[in-house]
Formats: sequence, C-alpha cells, structure tokens
Amino acid sequence: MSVDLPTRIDELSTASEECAYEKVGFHQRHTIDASVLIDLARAFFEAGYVLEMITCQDLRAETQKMLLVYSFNRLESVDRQLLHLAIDPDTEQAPTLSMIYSGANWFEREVYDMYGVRFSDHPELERILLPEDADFFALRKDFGRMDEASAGGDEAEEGDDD
Amino acid sequence: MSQSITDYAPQTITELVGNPWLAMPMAAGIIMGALTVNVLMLVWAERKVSAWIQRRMGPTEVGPYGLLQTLADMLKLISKQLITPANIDKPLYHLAPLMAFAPVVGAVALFPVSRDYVLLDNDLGLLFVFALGGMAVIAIFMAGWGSNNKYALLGAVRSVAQNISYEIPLILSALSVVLVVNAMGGSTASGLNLSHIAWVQSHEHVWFILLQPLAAIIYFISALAETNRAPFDIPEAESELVAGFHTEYSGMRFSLFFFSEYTNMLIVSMLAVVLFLGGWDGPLLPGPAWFFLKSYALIFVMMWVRWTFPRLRFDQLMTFCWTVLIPLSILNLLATALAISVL
Amino acid sequence: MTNPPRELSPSTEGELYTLNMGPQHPSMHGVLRLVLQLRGEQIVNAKPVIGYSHRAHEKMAENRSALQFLPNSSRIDYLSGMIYNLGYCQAVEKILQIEVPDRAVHIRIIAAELNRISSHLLWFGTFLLDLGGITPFLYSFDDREQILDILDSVTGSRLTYCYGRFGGVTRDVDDEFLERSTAFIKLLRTRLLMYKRLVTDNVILRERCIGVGVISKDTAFRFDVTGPSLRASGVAYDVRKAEPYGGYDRFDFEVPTEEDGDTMSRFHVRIREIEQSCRLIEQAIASMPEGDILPKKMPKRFQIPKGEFYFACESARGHFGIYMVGDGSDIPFKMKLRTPSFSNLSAMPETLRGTMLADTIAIVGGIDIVMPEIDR
Amino acid sequence: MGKVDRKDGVVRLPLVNPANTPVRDPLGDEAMVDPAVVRLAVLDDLLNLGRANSLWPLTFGLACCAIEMMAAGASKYDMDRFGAGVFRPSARQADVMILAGTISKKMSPVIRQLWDQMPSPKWAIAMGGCTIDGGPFKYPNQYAIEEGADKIVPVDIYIPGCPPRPEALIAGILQLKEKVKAGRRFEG
Repeated sequence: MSVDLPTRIDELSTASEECAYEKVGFHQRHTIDASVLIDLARAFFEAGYVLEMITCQDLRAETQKMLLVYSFNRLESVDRQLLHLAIDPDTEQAPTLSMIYSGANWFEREVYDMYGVRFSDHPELERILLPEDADFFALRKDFGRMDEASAGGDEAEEGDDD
Repeated sequence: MSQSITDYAPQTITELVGNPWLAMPMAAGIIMGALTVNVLMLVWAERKVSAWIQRRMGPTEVGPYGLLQTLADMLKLISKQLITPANIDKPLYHLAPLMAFAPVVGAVALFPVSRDYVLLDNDLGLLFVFALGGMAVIAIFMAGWGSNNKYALLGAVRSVAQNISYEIPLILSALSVVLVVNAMGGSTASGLNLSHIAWVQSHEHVWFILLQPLAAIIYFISALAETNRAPFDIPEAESELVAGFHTEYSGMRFSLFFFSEYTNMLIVSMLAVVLFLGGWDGPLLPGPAWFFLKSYALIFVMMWVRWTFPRLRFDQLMTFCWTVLIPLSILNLLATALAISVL
Repeated sequence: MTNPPRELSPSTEGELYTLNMGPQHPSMHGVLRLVLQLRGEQIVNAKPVIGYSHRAHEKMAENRSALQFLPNSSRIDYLSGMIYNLGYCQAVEKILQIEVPDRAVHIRIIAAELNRISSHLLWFGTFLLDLGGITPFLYSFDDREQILDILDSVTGSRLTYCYGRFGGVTRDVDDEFLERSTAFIKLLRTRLLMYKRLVTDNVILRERCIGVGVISKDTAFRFDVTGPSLRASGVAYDVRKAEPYGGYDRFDFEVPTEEDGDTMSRFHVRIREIEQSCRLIEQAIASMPEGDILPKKMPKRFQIPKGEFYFACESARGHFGIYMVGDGSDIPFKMKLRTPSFSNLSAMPETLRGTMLADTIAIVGGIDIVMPEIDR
Repeated sequence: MGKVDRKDGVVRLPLVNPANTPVRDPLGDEAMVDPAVVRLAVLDDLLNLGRANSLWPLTFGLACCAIEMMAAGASKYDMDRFGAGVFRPSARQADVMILAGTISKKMSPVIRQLWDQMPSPKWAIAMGGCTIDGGPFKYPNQYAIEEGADKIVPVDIYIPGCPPRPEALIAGILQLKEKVKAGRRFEG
C-alpha cells in the first residue's frame, strides 16, 4: 500500500462529502467517474475494506441516468464509504468489480437484472432473480407502479389487476 | 456327541407333506403370507420406534395404535398409477423391482425357525443366502441404470460399490463361524447348513457370539450396510440423492423395493441369530418364539441405530470397509483357523 | 486445534456430467437450485441458480409507505423474522430520529435474541437432517416450539412476527412472559449439554464436518461473507458490536469465533452464539425497567426525508443492511435490502469446487441459507 | 336405491346391492347406474379408505409456510398420527403436494412439472395466503409471483393464514381425508 486510502480517494473522486454517521449510517459519500472505479475499488481492497453491496437508483426522470451506489465498509472498526457513479444505461457500461471483489459478481448481476445497467467484462452477466426470459427490468421506475396500475410497463399484466 | 450331531436332521416341509408338488406351493404361500405380515408390521414398528425415539406418537388413527397404517399405505400403493418415465431402458426398468423382490423371498425358506422343522434343508444354505443377497445389488443397479435418472444412477453406482465391498467382511465373518461349526460338529455335517449351525450352538450350549465376538460385530455392521440402512443408507440418501435408485418408481413397483428392503432386514437379522445368537435356542419359550424374538430384537437395534446416527459420506464408508472391517475380519478368520488347528 | 483442509486428489479421468439439484430437492432449503458439474462424485463446478422465490419486496417497498411495508419485513427472512421486523423499525427510527423508551429496548432485545435462538435451533435441526440424522431435527423443533409459544403469547404469531412499531413494540410483556423466558433458558442450557453428548461428540458428525467446506478469511473477505460463517473463519465481526444498535452496547456479550472456517467451526460458532443469546436475554430480563413501550411524542406521518440512509443489524445469518433513499414523501424512493445469505451463498461456487457430492449438502446446509431472504 | 346423505354434502352409494337391481344415480335425474359399477364401488370405497389414510406429502417447501409444514411434521403436532407424515422426496412416490409458500413466476413451471410427475390419484393443498391469491404479496402490477396456486395445479384444499399454524395444516389434511374418503377428486 503505497498511498493511504483518504489521499487516494481525494485523488480519484470528483466530489466527497462528510456525513453524520449517527443520522445516516455512513461516514463519507464520494461521487466518481466510471473510469476511476476500478482503481478506487482496488485502493479500498488493499486498505481492508469489504464491499457490502452494490445497488442502483433510477434517476432517469431527473438526470437521464442510473445512479450506481457502492458501499464499502471496514470490518475492524466501522467506516462506511458510499460511492456514487452515474451512468446512462442505454449508452454506457460500468466496469465490473468482480475481479477484485468476487462478491460483486452477484450484486452486479442483480443490478443488471433489476435496472438493466450493464457491466463491462463481467464473467456471467445474466438474469439472477427474474426468469431468464423476462423482458423487463423490475425496479425501473417506469415499470409496474402500483399507483398507476394500467400504465405499467408490462402489457400482459393488465388482466390481473383487480 | 458326534453321533447325535450327524443324526440331527430337521423335517422339511416336503417330508411333512410327502408330495413335493404340493409342498412347493404351500411353502411359497407360507413365505409370502408371513413376509407380507412381517413387512406390514415392520414398517409400522419402524414408524412407532422412530416416533418413540423422537418423542412423537407415530401413527395412531388407523386401527388400534395405528396398526393398520401400513395396510392403508399398501392399499394406496396398489391403486396408484404406475408411471413409466420416457426414455428408460424398459426391460431393466420393469424387471428391477421383481429382481429385488424374488431373491429375498427365496432366501427366507432356508431359515430354521425351530429345532425340528425347516421349510428347506440345504447343506449349502449359508452360501445360498449370500448368493441370493448378492442379487439385490443387481436389482438395484438395474433400477438405477434403467431409470434414466442421474440420481438413480448415482444411487445405484454407490450401492454396487458399497454392497460388493461390505459383502467381503460379511462373508468372512460368517466363515469364521463355519470353521467353528465344522470343528465342533464333526466332519460329516456341513458347516454351511443353517439348521446345523443353530443346532450345534444349542447342543453345545454356547452361542457363537461368545466364541466369535469380533465376527459378530463385523457381521452386524456389514449387515447394516448390506441392507442399505442408516448410517449406511447411501444408495438412497434422501438429502443427497432424493430417493436414490428408486427415485423414478411409483406405486406398486416402489412398494416392491420397500418390501425387499424390509425383508432384507429380517433376513440379515435371522442370519445373525442363526450364526451368533443360537438360533431357536433358549429356555422356557418354544423355539420359534425365541428365534423371532431374537430376530426382531436385532431389527429393533437396527432401527435404533438408524434413528440415532447421521449418515456417513461415501468415501468414508468405503475407507472404513477396506481399511478396518476387511483386515479385521481376515485377521479374525486366521486367528480362528489357527486356534482350531492348535486345539 | 486447527484442522487442515481435507486433501482430495483432483480427478481428471472420465467425462464431466451435469447434475441439477433443485429447486425441489430435500436439502436445498426451499428452492435453491444448484447446477453441478461432476466428475464421478467430485464437483468440478457449482452454479447456484436463485430467484425461485423472488417476491419483489424491494418493488413493494417503493410502492407503499414505510409503515405499510412493516409486515413485509418479517417475511424477508422468516426464520429470523423478529430480527428483521425490529431491524426495519430501528432503521426507520434512525432516519426519523425517534427515541425508543428503555422498556421497549429491553423487550426488543429479548424478542430478537429468542428469535435468534430459534433460528439457530432450526438450523441445527435441518443441518443434521441434511447429514442424515433425523432425530436431532425433531428434538430441536421441540425446543423451538417453546420459543414460538413464548413469542406467540406476546406477538400473536409464530413465525412472521409484526411485533415492532416505529418507536417501540406493539404490546407490553407481562411477568409470565419473563418467567417463561427465564425458565426456557434454564431448560435450553441442559438441552445444549444433551446436544453436545448426542450430536457434537458424535464421531460420524465430526467426520462429516471437520475440514469440510473451508471458507478462508480471504474468501470471506472477497465475498463479504458475514454472520456465523465469517466468525467461524476467525473474524470477530458482529454488527451488534461493530456498530451497536438497539441498545446492544448496554449489555455484556461475547462474539464467539473459531479459527478453521470449516463446517464444524460454523457448527460450534452457532452453538456458542445460542449461549451468548441466552446471556443477553438474562441480562435484559434482570434489568427490565418499568415504563412505556412507545414514545410519548410521535410524528404524525412517517415521512422519509430527502437523502440516503443505511442501517445495519445482525440477523441470525449475518449483516442485514437496509439502504433507503427518501424523497420527502412517506413512500421510500428506493429501498435496498442487503441480505446476508445472498453474499454467503455467492461464495459457494468457490467453496464447493473440488468437494464430494455429499459434502455439498453439508456445506450448503452449514452456511444456513434462507431462500426468500436471498431472492427477496 | 342410492341413499343420499346430504348432511356433509357427500353422496354415498349403498355398499351392497344384493338384488343386482339398477340403481338410480342420486345425482342425475333419470340416469341409471350399471349394477356392476356399484359392486366395484365397494372396492373403490376400500381403496379410498386406504388413500385417505395414507397421504404422503411431497418434500417441497417454497417459503415461510414450509417451516410451519415442517413444524406440523415434528414432535408437537406430528402429522404422522394421521398417516401423513411420510414426506417423500421424489414426486413419483408422493400423493399430496402441499404448496407451502409464495409461488414465484420463475417457480410456477417447476411446480407444474412436479405435479405432472406425481402419479394419480393425487391431491394438492394450497397452504397459506400466497397460494390462495398472492396473499401479502398481491398488488396491482405485481410482476414476480403467481397469484394463486390454482392457476397452476388443481387445488383441493385451501388453508388460509400467513403462515397457517400447524393445527390449520392438520385440519386441512383431515378435510382432505374426508374428501378422499368420499371419492371426490379431480381427474388427471
């Protein structure tokens, strides 16, 4: 480990923000570009952080992008760091972390399954929770809303509403 | 002493009836009836014993104490649809249940349940029982191969490996008894005759479990494996192989496997009684009572073991057989032979 | 004592074949499907296929208010339903800054730890069932029934509890509840001794478990394996200690660890955790304060403020995280449930490689998975 | 004449028909039943009695309800008392499929396949709210679950609850027993 983690994060992230752990449950939040994700993840890995989860927010209504959220934590003493990575699911791909954190494999598959965000160089990017022949991304905001029952993304579902 | 031993010959059913053509169907009827009742009761007993061990009640609703539970199961199994899966090896698939069923029925005829009567008296009885027992493996393998199911095949392959391995200590431990019988019973009588083995024990007032304790233990362990009972129930290991070799069998075909499994339990227990526990020998009660008492006591122990222990892994099972049981049984056999020649 | 991982010479002879285990398979704990590539009985490749009980919890969370989601929470992981239910309440309380009265804190700890014990007991039973020992399963269910009865008396349900409320719990406990809990713990201690004699010391069990399915520290780290499976690999990580929540920092308990990372270690860790849970319950009962079970001042509506929040708690299987994004309304904009078994199971392909078919059952059973929790 | 026992809604034909006279079918208005059929009915009743007392469930849990199903088989409730405690892992040897838990869309073809693998006569019990109509997971535009087990297999007994208590499952099995005894079942 040549450079310590905070410096490395400062170098790579576009914006960083200290957060009140007592209130929100994490210590810092960083916004980054797709190009630095792997380097940053490797820095986290070398500093002994685990990858707790990868998830996504569908912000296409506001910013036309999906916001990938990575959560890193240290097991010895809690230090939760969130990474935000905005990505356009139609044109861009996020780099996979499954080469560094093996657990990222399934998290990324889940994000792909639910949001349709693709990950480049992923070893087996396929559906994980939904059936393989599913033609929708379940957690996208324009799909299957309860309050707009008839305007759901899947036309076949309409008959089931009552 | 030797005079009476050579004179000893129990009456067979053919001698009793006089006409072999009449005797054979009679014997078959007796065996089939007895075995059916036996299996019905054993399955009920298994469920009651397991319930007792597990602090449950077991079947209570059908008949008194749930005694008719197995009858209900049998009625149901008889009336179940017989599903024949696609792409099976038809002859093997259809023959396998019968192949499992027929030998065990045949083997029962040889057991001397009392001092004076036996259905079939054969000087090679022990070998015959082992030979018929060996056929069970073929049936299981036919079932596994014919079913076109990987679980069934895995179960069958395991079963073949297991049964062939465990047959060696099983037979070797029985052989040491045969040596003792031959030494004690004079040269004219066959040590392979089951009636004779039992008779020698009662005549000499010594059960062979006292002379051959190691052989008895080896026999019992191998017998558990031969009957595919837990902790050696690897061919049908439910949590691994679904139902093992009979995964694809339904209705009556499945119940034939069931039937042969429980009859097998009876056979190995009866053989153990004959080989080590003095056969019909015992005070007060008549011979057959003692014989069956001992047999069912052994079956109870088998059930007890089944509901207590977890299952061994396949390679551990084989290692145990080849590195512990077989050397021990060979040593035991050699020691017996040595002792006999010295004494 | 450290046990070296069991050496299996990799076989290279013979053809590969595929064996499909599940979704209906007696030891796949519900609806897990494992596609195994085997050579003989040795596993060359294992691929878990999940999603057979995907119930769209996360989508439902985005479509109903935080309060309406409450009954869902215990159905995510029905074996530690109380922990999930209370964990979800605690997450919302943290977000809305609701103060929980002391009595409710104690009640919650008793309920959650009882639930943890019942979950571990069920694991104990089903794990033994997977190994072919049927009787311990019925014994442990017998003990578990008593926990269910105790919790039933106060929550009204046996499995999918909805006992927590934002700010406290639904119903107050009475003395009888506390007495029964104390009596049960006393009984459980004697039962644990019996289990040790009957099960833990059994030579076949030891043969089946020692050195089987080793998850090294490194593997656990890369997959973020948590819970007893991680602690069995020698890492003393427990969310209750690492980031104390719900008043766990007021009580004295240890985080049991084992060094070997094999199935036997996981077995020991869980048994020792039961003991620790007993200690926690005893302390909570002994120091049970009088008072309210819900705060006096409560917000009228539970509106999730704008921003993102993370809350972690320790379920019976490991780190359960709730990541919530609010947009000011009472319906969360996004809720991610980070469930422990998901990560634990994802480490399976690596762990299973090179083991025997029979070990698969022991290993998958040993990490204690609950399928609906993985699939959500 | 066929005795109509309307008390429990079950129509029973007399067990013996000594005169071999044609029997009026109590269900149809003028339809006559062949006496031979009536004689066979005795055997059928006997077999039904056997079937009713030997309902072997398939070892098959889907979600939460599966735990209660296991509890019903364990010591305190002990389904084995009614002959229904023999959980068969292979569909070929099972008589009744207890659908215990939420049926996801991904799972439903598997369930159908398992149902087809079971030999008839066979029965299905829908255990819990999810298998009745989707239960707590039912909402408009739900994409993940099959709302009701009866969309996949013909269900004989519905047991409400989330999850139903083991007593409820046993009650359901006893209900099914009555149904089987009366000889009513779906074909196929």
